[in-house]
Amino acid sequence: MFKKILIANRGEIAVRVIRACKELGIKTVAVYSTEDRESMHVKLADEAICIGPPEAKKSYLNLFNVAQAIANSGCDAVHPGYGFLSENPNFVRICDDLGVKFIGPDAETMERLADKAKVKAILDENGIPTVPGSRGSVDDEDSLIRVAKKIGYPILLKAAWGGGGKGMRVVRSENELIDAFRAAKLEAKASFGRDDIYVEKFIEHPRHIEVQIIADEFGNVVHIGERDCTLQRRHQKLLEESPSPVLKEYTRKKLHHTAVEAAKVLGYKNAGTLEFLFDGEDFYFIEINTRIQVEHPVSEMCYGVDLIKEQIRVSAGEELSFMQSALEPQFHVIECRINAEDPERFYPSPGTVKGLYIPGGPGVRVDTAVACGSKISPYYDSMIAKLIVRGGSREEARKRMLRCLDEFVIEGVKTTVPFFKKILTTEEFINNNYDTNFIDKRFLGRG
Amino acid sequence: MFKKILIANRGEIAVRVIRACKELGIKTVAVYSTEDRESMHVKLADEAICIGPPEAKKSYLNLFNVAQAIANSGCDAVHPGYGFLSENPNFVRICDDLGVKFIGPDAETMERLADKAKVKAILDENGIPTVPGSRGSVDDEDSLIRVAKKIGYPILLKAAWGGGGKGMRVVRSENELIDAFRAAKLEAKASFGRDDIYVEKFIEHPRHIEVQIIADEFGNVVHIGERDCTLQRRHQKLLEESPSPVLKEYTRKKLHHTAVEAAKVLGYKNAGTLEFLFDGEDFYFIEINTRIQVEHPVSEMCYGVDLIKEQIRVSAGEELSFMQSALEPQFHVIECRINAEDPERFYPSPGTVKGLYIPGGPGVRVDTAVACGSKISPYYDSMIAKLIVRGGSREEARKRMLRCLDEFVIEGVKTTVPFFKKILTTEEFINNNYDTNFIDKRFLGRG
Amino acid sequence: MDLKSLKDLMRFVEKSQFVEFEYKDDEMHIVLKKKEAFVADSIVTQAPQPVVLEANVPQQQVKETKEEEKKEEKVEEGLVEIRSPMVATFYRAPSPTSPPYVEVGDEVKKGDVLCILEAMKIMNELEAEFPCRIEKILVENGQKVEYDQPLFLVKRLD
Amino acid sequence: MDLKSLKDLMRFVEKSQFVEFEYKDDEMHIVLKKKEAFVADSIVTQAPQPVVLEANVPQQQVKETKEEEKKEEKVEEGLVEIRSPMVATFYRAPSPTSPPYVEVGDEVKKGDVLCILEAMKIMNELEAEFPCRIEKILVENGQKVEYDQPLFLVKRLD
Repeated sequence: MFKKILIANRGEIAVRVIRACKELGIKTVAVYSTEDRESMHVKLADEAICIGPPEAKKSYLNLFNVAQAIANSGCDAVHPGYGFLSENPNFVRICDDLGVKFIGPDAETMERLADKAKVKAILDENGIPTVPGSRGSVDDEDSLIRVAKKIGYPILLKAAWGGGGKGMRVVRSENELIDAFRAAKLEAKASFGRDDIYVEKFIEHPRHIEVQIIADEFGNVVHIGERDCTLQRRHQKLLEESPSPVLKEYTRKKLHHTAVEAAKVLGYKNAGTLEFLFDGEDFYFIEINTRIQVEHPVSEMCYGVDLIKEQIRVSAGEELSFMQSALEPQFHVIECRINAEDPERFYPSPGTVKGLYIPGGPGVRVDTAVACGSKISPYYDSMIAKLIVRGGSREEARKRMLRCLDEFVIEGVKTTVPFFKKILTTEEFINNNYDTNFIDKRFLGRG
Repeated sequence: MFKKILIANRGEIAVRVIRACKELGIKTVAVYSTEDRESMHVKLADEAICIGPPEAKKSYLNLFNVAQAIANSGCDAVHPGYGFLSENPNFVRICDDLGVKFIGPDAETMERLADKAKVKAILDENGIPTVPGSRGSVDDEDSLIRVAKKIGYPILLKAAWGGGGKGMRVVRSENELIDAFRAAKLEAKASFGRDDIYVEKFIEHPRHIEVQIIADEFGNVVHIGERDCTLQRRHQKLLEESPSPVLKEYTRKKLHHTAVEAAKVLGYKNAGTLEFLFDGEDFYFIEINTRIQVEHPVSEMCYGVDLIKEQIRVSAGEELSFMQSALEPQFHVIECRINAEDPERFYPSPGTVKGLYIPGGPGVRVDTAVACGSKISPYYDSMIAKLIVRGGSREEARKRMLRCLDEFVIEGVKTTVPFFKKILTTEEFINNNYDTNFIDKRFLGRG
Repeated sequence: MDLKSLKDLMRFVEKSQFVEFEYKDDEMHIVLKKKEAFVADSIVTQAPQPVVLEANVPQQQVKETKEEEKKEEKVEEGLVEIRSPMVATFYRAPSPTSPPYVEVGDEVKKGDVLCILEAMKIMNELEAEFPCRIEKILVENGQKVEYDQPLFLVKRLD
Repeated sequence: MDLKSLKDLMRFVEKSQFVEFEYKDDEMHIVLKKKEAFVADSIVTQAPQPVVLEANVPQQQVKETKEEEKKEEKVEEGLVEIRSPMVATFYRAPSPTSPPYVEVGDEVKKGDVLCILEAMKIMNELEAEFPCRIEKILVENGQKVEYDQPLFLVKRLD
């Protein structure tokens, strides 16, 4: 097992990884920008190294400084968390060069799976259902027109190297097509540095359902069930739950099986997530995320496992500590991402947390790096806490979540707590009668 | 189901009950002393009624004011929590008179089971193993000498109507006997108003193990496993865990069966706890507690149930929502009672909580009524939080507890957090090699 | 005002204990502040006249009243609140057909009955602990009241 | 009021204990405040001399330095810290056998090399951004340093 792990991240995920390390008896090294001197992850780690000024580009994304911090710290492994350098194959290679284990897939796998169009093509060939679309990215406008016609409108243009809704366009007819293609290319280039675009059939009313998997070095691949992340605002996940309330048992089993098969086809190792769209009848693979995700606690609480510890064990060369047959969902679990935002207009609301009461009691988990007096910085992501609850049924979990949202007091910054109270009491949420467009349509007036 | 429940208590247990009510969609009424105006239970409840000045006798124990608050509130049920009026049969009768359901056993049962000597005698007759001792209380000194000789020294004198170590004396030889008897009688009279004393064989190195049961009005009685509460300081529980790490599977099953049998013999309804001593070979019934207990979350987390909700449902006349066969321990769970005390000398340490960081993350539950800025009053119990963790094994739970104790920040008052760090790293705790005298001997220098 | 006069004034103020002095003419507006007036926002302790804010009610209630509560209340000088010593229902008269014990403006002697507090079917007469004039009746007839709830605002007459 | 009178008044106020003086004519509005009038609001701003506490280091570092950090540091007047612009290993000399670039007491010109910062096997020479005298070397030869860590305490000579 590792002796010392450097966590190349900040905020709640850095705290989460430090907790897992402490429980495994592994020393921890935090890295931080000058903005984060007083942050919780710095306080909780055994050591801390300042890696740059507040701007993420000059600190948490600064390969040079993070690498030297790894060298200086004497750590034997690095946990990247999510975001920042977590999906950067160059960072994985640097870790390799430094003789330090990167906790995640190897550089080759990460790089290979970053090309979403290619991954789709490979899985398609192996009988994994994917959304109908182009084989790989489309280079010229003539082929685009041909491919779009063959798939049938509406279609979706997507950045092959992208994510988070950037470089994405819905096209409903051929006369919108070329303009949308050019705009998507520009946006993809600006956001991800590469402008490859591929085409997919646009599913009008999809549920977004993903499967958590974890694989060791011995060829064992298990799934830890699915998470339903349909509740999104402008392609950003807001609320996740498990099990998905819309899957029939037969479809659920087939989905799990498909995800494990896909992970095997792709030769994936460590924790990863396979994302699918579900149109009410069938599911279609869309992409694989080669890192731990924000919403991993949903699966942890539902199945009673510790994914971060398991990631660390698997990276240290151990076999998975559980078999598929031992994993059964024990509860219904819901997670809300609490952001420091104006709940009406969703502007970030940085500031200092003056009053704080964090909900507790039975079946409640809160992952946060925020304490009374913490500064919420404008430099980083506005998510300040993940509130996760379990219940014996979805309805019990929903009521517990409402109870917790009522209890939650965060003074000094505006948060999305009131917004979640509204969502959780809508008839659509209660009856599972919504798709990924629900929030945008209902609360933002967007088609 | 009830429409509105009045919680005749304060602090974390009042918050705990309010949480359960909110999740069941039941309105809540808090009662509070003038000292508790700003308390969490007052803030979280739908309504709140002031019932007197700070002294508990004039407020939380003031039958007259609590009763009138029940009448004024228009509630249809009362939850007594633990302590205060929770074991007072007169309070139950008052609730009956007011046409309001008392959430707990009926007055007759409560009164009958309060006579510990008599309960022991009844169970003894029904084949339930009890600690060898007198049949009921001993009235005169001549019978006492005779009984003591028959049982064999060392013996234990206990107050029939008592609890919490008051009116209790260990006697090692006949020449100490009469002095100890008179002292115990005086103490019992002062503490409980009645001076009946009974005699038990004194077990030198006992483990204190109790079984949680819950029974509905239809004759269903189930146990929710055992809790090992061996770690005590001067007969006050400090740390509880489940499953007990010293029971073999066969003994554990027998203990559970015995507890359910005893509850049936005693005609018990609602949630209750049967306490046993375990001498390494056999277990002996000592008493039954006719209320929810401080440490109930240990069983909740271990078995994935909600005891407070179940109590409420059963009181409302519903059948138990789970069967015995559905209840299996899923985790190893440990609870630490965090007191506002000087950790060296155990004096209460009232004050204002200035800084607060409550541990979180996977497998952690915190029950507390304390927030940043809360006042810890000298008028009431010094317990300010219950920290409960689960793990896949006892060792994982122990390490997680240590991780949480490291994270826990409470500024402004002294707490027992550092004391628990010491206990949890002793060789005795790690190897389960201790009895109920461990803390007193090891940390307080008491024989 | 000429310079000499102004200096004279300033010398006068300098030697004084005032740390702030404000003066407006025509309208005659004077403000004088000693340094104590600025110590750490202690509005409560620096109140020029210690107004009796506590309720003066039967039993041991006064000493139970907490500092924090005093701040919340805005009771005029010389007026005190009479608070409920129990959880109860408040009645202004001994029976629905009787006239109220007291009305606003009434002056009552020590020992006069002010109202009935009904609790657990027992009618408790609340008596005045001191002579006073009723300035305001703060609760409605038949209203449920909690412990420490203000019932009357009165002016002490002793 | 003529200039002479105004100067006179200013001198007068300067010598006095008043820390604030306000005067309006026609309507006659005067405000006089001693320093005690400001206690509680502003302990920090009442520091007698604003000491330059910021480190003056290469690149864009000065503007990154945060208010909170300034308070923590106790740097003498006129002295500034030169901080590390990267995570690195600190070397005083280009090789183990070479003499150190600088010693305490040395005066260096703008552009003179102060030390080597080795990061990812690249030797980075840290140059002085301004002429200064080395007052203290704050880290050991071969020591690992983090971003923003003070390396030298120097006296500016410009």
